[in-house]
Amino acid sequence: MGKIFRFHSDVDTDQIIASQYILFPTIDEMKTYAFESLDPTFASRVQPGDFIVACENFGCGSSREQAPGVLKALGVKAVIAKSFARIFYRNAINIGLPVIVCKELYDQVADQDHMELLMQEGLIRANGQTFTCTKLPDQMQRILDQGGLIASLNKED
Amino acid sequence: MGHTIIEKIIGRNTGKDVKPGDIVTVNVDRVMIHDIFIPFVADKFEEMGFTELWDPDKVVLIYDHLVPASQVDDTRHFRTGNAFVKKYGLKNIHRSDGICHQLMTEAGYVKPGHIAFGTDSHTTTYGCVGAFSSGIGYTEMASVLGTGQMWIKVPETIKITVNGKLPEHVTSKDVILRLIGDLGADGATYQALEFTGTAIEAMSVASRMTIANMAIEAGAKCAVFTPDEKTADYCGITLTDAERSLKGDPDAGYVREICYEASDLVPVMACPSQVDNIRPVRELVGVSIDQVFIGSCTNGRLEDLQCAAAILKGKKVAPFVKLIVTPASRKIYREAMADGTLAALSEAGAIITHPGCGLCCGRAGGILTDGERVVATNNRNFLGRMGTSKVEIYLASPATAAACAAAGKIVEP
Amino acid sequence: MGMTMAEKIIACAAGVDTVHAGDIQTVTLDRLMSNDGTTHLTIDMYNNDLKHPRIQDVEKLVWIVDHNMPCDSPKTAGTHKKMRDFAREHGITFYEGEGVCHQIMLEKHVRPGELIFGADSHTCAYGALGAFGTGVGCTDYLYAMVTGSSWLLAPETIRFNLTGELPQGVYARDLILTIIGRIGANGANYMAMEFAGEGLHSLTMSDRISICNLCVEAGAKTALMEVDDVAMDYLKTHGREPKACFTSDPDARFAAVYDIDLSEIRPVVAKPHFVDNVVPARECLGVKIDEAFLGSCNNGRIEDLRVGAAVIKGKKVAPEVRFLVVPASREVYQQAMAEGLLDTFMEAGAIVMNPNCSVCWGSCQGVIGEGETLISTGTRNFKGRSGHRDSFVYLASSATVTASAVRGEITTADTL
Amino acid sequence: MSETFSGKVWVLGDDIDTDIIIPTEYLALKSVEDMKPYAFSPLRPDLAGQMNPGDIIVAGKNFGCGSSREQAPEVIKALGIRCVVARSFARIFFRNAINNGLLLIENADLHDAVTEGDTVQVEVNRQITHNGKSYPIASLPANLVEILEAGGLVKAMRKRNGLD
Repeated sequence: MGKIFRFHSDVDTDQIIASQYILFPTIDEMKTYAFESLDPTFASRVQPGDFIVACENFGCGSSREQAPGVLKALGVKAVIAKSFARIFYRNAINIGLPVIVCKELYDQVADQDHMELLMQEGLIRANGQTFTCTKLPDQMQRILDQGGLIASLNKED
Repeated sequence: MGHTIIEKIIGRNTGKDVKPGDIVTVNVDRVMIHDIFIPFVADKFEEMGFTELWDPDKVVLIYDHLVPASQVDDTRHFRTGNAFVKKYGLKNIHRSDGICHQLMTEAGYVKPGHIAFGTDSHTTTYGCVGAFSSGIGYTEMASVLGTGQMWIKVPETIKITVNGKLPEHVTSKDVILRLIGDLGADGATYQALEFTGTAIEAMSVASRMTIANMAIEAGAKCAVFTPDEKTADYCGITLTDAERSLKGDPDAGYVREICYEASDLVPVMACPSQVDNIRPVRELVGVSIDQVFIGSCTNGRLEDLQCAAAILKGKKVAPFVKLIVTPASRKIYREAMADGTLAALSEAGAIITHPGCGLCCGRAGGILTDGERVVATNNRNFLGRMGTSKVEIYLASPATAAACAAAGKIVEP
Repeated sequence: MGMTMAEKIIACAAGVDTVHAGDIQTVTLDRLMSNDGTTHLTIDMYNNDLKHPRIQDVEKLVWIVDHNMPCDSPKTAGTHKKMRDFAREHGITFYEGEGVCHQIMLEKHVRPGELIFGADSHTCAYGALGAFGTGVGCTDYLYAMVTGSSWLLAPETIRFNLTGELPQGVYARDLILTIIGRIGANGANYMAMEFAGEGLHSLTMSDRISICNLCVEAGAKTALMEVDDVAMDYLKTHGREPKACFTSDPDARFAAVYDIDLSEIRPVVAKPHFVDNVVPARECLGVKIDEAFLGSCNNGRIEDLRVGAAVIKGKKVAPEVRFLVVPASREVYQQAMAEGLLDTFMEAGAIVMNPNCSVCWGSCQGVIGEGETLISTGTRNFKGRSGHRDSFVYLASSATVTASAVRGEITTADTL
Repeated sequence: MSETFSGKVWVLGDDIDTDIIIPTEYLALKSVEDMKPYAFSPLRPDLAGQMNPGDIIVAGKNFGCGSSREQAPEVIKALGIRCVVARSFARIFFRNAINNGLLLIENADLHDAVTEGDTVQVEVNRQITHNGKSYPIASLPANLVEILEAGGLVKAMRKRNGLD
């Protein structure tokens, strides 16, 4: 079980990690600034195993991989949204951060509710309800299963 | 006994026959405040209980270090400055016209014989037109804004004579660097530097500015040059007899006299990380570099840019080396566009930034990191001035800097 | 069933005869652009995470330092140094301080028919030259750098048939903002946006780049335009030949088709904090501004500077407004200087900066403070994008931005 | 002006410039309190955190050379430093320190004698005592004493303007 941090539609990559931090040398040095403009306390409150639940078009904007990067570095277990912007989606899978499309969850949970993700079954349990997630394309599921794109490349090598 | 230039300026201002060591109160002709310090000046001014400026026409506010802002809080300085301007009826404000010290004489605020103070140590620059000018802190500035007066100790004067003709590619920057090396970083503390000699007379006002600008790096209170026809042209005035007489009397008392033969001088650099760590460029040849900066209130003028452009003509900046050129003012930028200088520099690969303090003030404009080396035409190579404390800064003339940019390493111009 | 332009480019890159939307293909990439936004992370992964670090073909790589240029902090300088040292060691084509990455790519590298990954979302700009450019993260970039290939889901295409001509005083930027306002910030998510029709031929290369560049703000994977005489002239001037010129087949399948009459487009503004929050410019008249920005990969070309200079000639920037004019590349800078445009801006009191991303990206000189308002020709108006998290960005055309700089509040050029 | 106090010594070298005392990048921070942790950071990043109110800085020649930034003496004062003893001071720094009520003392010999962590006793306008040896110090000019005694230039001006 993890806590839910709930966000609205069109959360862009500048909100996830602002430009002034993304040239910092490492993701670890940036991660404390995640969501700074929306919720400056987020980085200190989120715990490993927590979830982000958002409405539509999560991660729109730039291609900065620092966006899924800081979430993963903070221990966010998965991002569940009604829909994702495509570059963010692809980047998250590539670094092994599960991004899951679930149309119903957002409207049935509140911020700080708890939820459980059953990856294999493609199910989410929260507030006594069970939600079905949209299946990942095989190509992406394979990358995720291998722990990300670089891990899969190293496996091929 | 006769008087030095600075004694004459202070004497005329106070109506007294002054000698070094006297503590006198002067009436201030001009003051300059820049963007870094305006919030502090404004605070102190009100804290002191003043309700109006002693003379709004004599106050000049210049935004240059923070233009445009590189950190979100910087804009607070503009907002505070703009509010101060409105509240106290300031008329002389420059929000993006260039570096304060360039503008004070270029825009005609400081004239021969004036006494001027600024919230910046390089306020010594205005000595180039025969004014007494010096840097003060913001608290002191706040009190001057209220009273128009300031107490000073009349400084002793060191007379520096440079006679003869400077060799090709030896500039006024090499003269002042050599002098700072000889005097040491505190060799002229509390003292005035008075420059004279045929090589000084042959210099443009711009070249004299370079020298006056860096006087502070030897600890000097000020540096002065006798106003001449070049000064008059530059200031757009006809010299009065009084102005013309601002020269050291033959029987004036100097604390020290130093003479140079111009033909003996060579291109030099101030090596990391002291301004007085001066060595001839030829001893440093071959040291690899990462960046070159041509600009600042020391060496960002038209003649500096023209000199760099001439050296870079038909050449390119070395691969993986950056040449950053920052003209000192809007006027200089436009003149350098009009005469093709900027086009030539750009063609050679220079990155030409907007006028302002740029890299020299260490907030933007080409900051460096550990293990990088920069040749720069500005006035300070202090530890950490342009990035981390492991950045090596070599100060040089625009001629030397341009030659280094093309070579990708230290070379003689 | 016929194929769309996007499908044809992917088929060509995959070495297959047909591709249709929804197919996943392994494609060979023609070119790989990366800038200082993420390259330091790519290098760290290259050095630390790969079993067999290698570059498949170094000729494909173009690295560009443009975001924080010149550098404004030791940390950023460190990321630049890492990039510069790696490029030098491996012989990678490297630009530093030459301008905004997409502008440099279009001036010097992009060829019609190519499939290009760029580690920057606005890589879709390359569609203006009939190339399939798409933004990727640094992991995808690294994979492509090592293998020369990647996988790609062939996108559906939304087709925009353009007719007529833009009215006087209305610009390509007004057109693309209008389109984004209409279809929404995710209206083309995962899709290609293709622009065609006789109206296209009336648009300059600069217009086309503006349009394609901004398509990612509707979520698009790429943007594409047919290569016509205008595009061929541009290529020829810049000394390049096409790889291949593709057009969509008449029986290609489109997810949607919009017919747009250019003559009906009017000046618009995207209000804070979303690019699709588009309203007629007249609805924003009078909004007080602190800063105006004319530049970026979207609107920093010579055509844009000409528009701005014509608006401001003989006028002055409002006293307390900071007006930043930032040519998109060295080529643009030099031409603008030669044409006297930079002098016009300087005379008016603008701050003319060296070619770089400037305030569009919000982490170098030009950032705005708490409560401040910027009107910008940049790409995004997200909350906090250009400085303080409590600041406001309006997006508009170069004419509207320049006119607003003069008046100190949002205004259109025709009312100046 | 007569006053006696003693304090623990921090020893710094020659030519401690204002960029060392407080680097430019921190000058736009909102207050001197915010700048405090960065004092002396290019030279000794940990120093500011180790200094305690009442401590004394003993430095070589030309202390405070460089820019006119008044944050330099202010940040030293904010750290609680009781006074700075140096072989010599740069002039703008000197003025700024007095204007902010920070006591500066010139002495040519103490610097060679002390080791960091030692305690010295200061009798203002008279002498410094260290390990039983005394180091005479000069009196300040009257106009400076006036400012110092008022508690700095701001207070002196407030008095002039009839506020205090």
